[in-house]
Amino acid sequence: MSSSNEPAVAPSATVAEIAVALPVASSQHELPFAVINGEAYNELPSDLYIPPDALEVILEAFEGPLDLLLYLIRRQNLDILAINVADITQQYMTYVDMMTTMRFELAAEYLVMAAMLMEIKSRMLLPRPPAAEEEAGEDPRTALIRRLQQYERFKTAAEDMDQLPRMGRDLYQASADAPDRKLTRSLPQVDLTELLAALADVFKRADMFENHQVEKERLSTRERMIQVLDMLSHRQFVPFVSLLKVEEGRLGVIVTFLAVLELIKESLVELVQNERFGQIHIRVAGGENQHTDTTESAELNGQPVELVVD
Amino acid sequence: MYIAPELLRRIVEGALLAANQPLSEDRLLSLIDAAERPQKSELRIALQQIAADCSGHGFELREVASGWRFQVSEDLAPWVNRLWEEKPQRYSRAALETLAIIAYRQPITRGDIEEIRGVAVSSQIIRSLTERGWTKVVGQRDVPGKPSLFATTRDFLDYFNLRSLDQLPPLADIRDIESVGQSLEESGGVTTAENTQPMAEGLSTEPESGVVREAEAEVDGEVDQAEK
Amino acid sequence: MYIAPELLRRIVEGALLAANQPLSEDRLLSLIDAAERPQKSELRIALQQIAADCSGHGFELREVASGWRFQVSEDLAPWVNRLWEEKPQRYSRAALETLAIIAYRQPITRGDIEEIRGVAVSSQIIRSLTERGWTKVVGQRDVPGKPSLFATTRDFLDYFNLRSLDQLPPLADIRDIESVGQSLEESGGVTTAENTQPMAEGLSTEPESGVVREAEAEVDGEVDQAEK
Repeated sequence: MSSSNEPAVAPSATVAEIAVALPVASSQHELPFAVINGEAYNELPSDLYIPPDALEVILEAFEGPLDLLLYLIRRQNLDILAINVADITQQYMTYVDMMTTMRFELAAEYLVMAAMLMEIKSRMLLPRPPAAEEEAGEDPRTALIRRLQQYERFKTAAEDMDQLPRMGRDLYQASADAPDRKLTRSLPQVDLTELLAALADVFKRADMFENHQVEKERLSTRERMIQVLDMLSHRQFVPFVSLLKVEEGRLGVIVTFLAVLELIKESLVELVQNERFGQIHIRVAGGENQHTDTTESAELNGQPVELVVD
Repeated sequence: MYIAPELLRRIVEGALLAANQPLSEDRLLSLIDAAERPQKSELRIALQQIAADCSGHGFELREVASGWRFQVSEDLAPWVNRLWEEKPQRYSRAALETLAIIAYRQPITRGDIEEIRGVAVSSQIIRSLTERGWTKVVGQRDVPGKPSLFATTRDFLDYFNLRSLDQLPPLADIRDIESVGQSLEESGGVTTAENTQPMAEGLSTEPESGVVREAEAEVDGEVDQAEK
Repeated sequence: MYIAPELLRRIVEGALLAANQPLSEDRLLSLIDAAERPQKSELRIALQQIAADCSGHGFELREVASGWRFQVSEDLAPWVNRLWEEKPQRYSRAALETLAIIAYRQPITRGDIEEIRGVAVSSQIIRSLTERGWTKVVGQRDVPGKPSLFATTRDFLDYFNLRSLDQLPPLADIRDIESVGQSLEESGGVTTAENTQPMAEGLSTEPESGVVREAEAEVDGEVDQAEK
């Protein structure tokens, strides 16, 4: 074959050139496989190298038999409604043959379409009695046209959709840093009953381990203990009598006294007396490590001597 | 008692920018204490004003299916795109066609899609559209095999910058099959593919031709069907 | 030759809003073709103008360590943060137990609490109660290690609407949880912050009217709901 002497043609041919060249003839007769430099080929030259990938690309460019048919119709600048079934069938078959020749794994749909085209073609060639025509119902060609039209409108819709501005390609969500969430974090809400239930649970649990006797607490004493500690946290020495408030009456004095006793018992405070029958001062326990401080302030208060009463 | 209009505008702006996703009008209103919460009409006025304020800026306010969002203006894409190394994802024709068929013909089964496309639809395509959050199964058709019915999602509309399905480009019309005989005589009749482009353009400006109106009617019918 | 100032402003706005992270000035300039790329000084002018344009809006332009970014104005946090409003958090059982033990046994060390509860008390719990302003350190016990002594605060009393710790139900009653509700009723309804106000008012004005009783019933209802 002469073409074998023109190595430049096929190997260097671009995919597009092959695609255009392949179905070029619309002759009713033997359809050449390809026309290269005006020369028609009816079969693949045995020594012609078309990279299999290239052909696959061409064939994969078609989204099925309807797409291929549409392509063939458009190539002839024809309206779908004006297709010449015989022509199109022939061209279609050329493609299908080519796919087979290339051992391209042919989707079954292509063969179904081929059969349908053949059927339409044969029906149009064979004259039928008018009665039979009525029974036949819809013209198979009409059905094919309808499918082609249907497919084409969605094919176009897909193309249109691809043109729509799209997030991440043409548009971006505009965002800015949100305010610090800590600014408005809502705090847990607690109901007093919840708190008491939690405490009751603790007791229940504790009861399981030990037969602990929980005495009736004097909360007022506890509270007074905290008040005393609070007072001491600001000053080193506080005169004991200053804790006793006349307006609280006898009960208040007792509560304070009990609170101080309890604090002493728990080694939280110490009583300090600088001389016999002198004023009793109270201070936070463990003042030794703040000894200098304590002494200084004591000196400032005019109580240089300290006596620890346990 | 209503919140001051200026504060309302600022809250809406702040919320839309902080949210990083569209917010519905109800959601926006829910940010304001019931005692001060304005009417929806006041919110709309605020939104209009915000939209107007965007003019001349690099962003705009847009209503899409799931609400309002600020978005970067489309004409800035050439520059803004350089922020990212990767090119935005492209979708295969098969995927786009499948998506388009679902969008215009929902709810629809895979079999229906295959019928229209003339080829099998790979599960891979269906899966990736679903994973992307663009399509979802909305039920089963009551026929043997109970095939799943697919529909598009709100995210799909958001992604394509649409408020509702009827904002999709109109489907080309199908000419009456009865005219086939006639058309056979005519040569080089106007093809459907050729007239779709002007249609899309026509919609964005003024639908003046009869063709466009036909197309719109067609689409409305389709979408109505889809919504049922 | 430089890009037009208005376009530059729009590109910067668009890029900063799209980027979702701060962008440095170099990065911003890199978005523009070298041929049109302005001087940094021009970019700064653009940034200044953008910042100025933000005034009165719900967002502002800020320069942070890694560059420029838009951020939602902080004064809008009360509204904008509702976008993420979580269900009000709840304190863990361990936290409630710890708080209750501190309330009844103050001043108390962490070790004491652990002994009563039979399990370790995490620092996290102590910290959160202190941050909440309900507990405080009132001293150290004079034993090796000088453990902190915890007590409840005035805020704690205020929150639970107690005048003093005396108003807490006696421990003995709490041992029998069934009686808790009762003892609360006896002590004059010292339950939650919400319910005492109306009650107190009702009582101080018309202690005998049916209105008061209605109010009480309603309050009880609220408390029940809150408990669920």
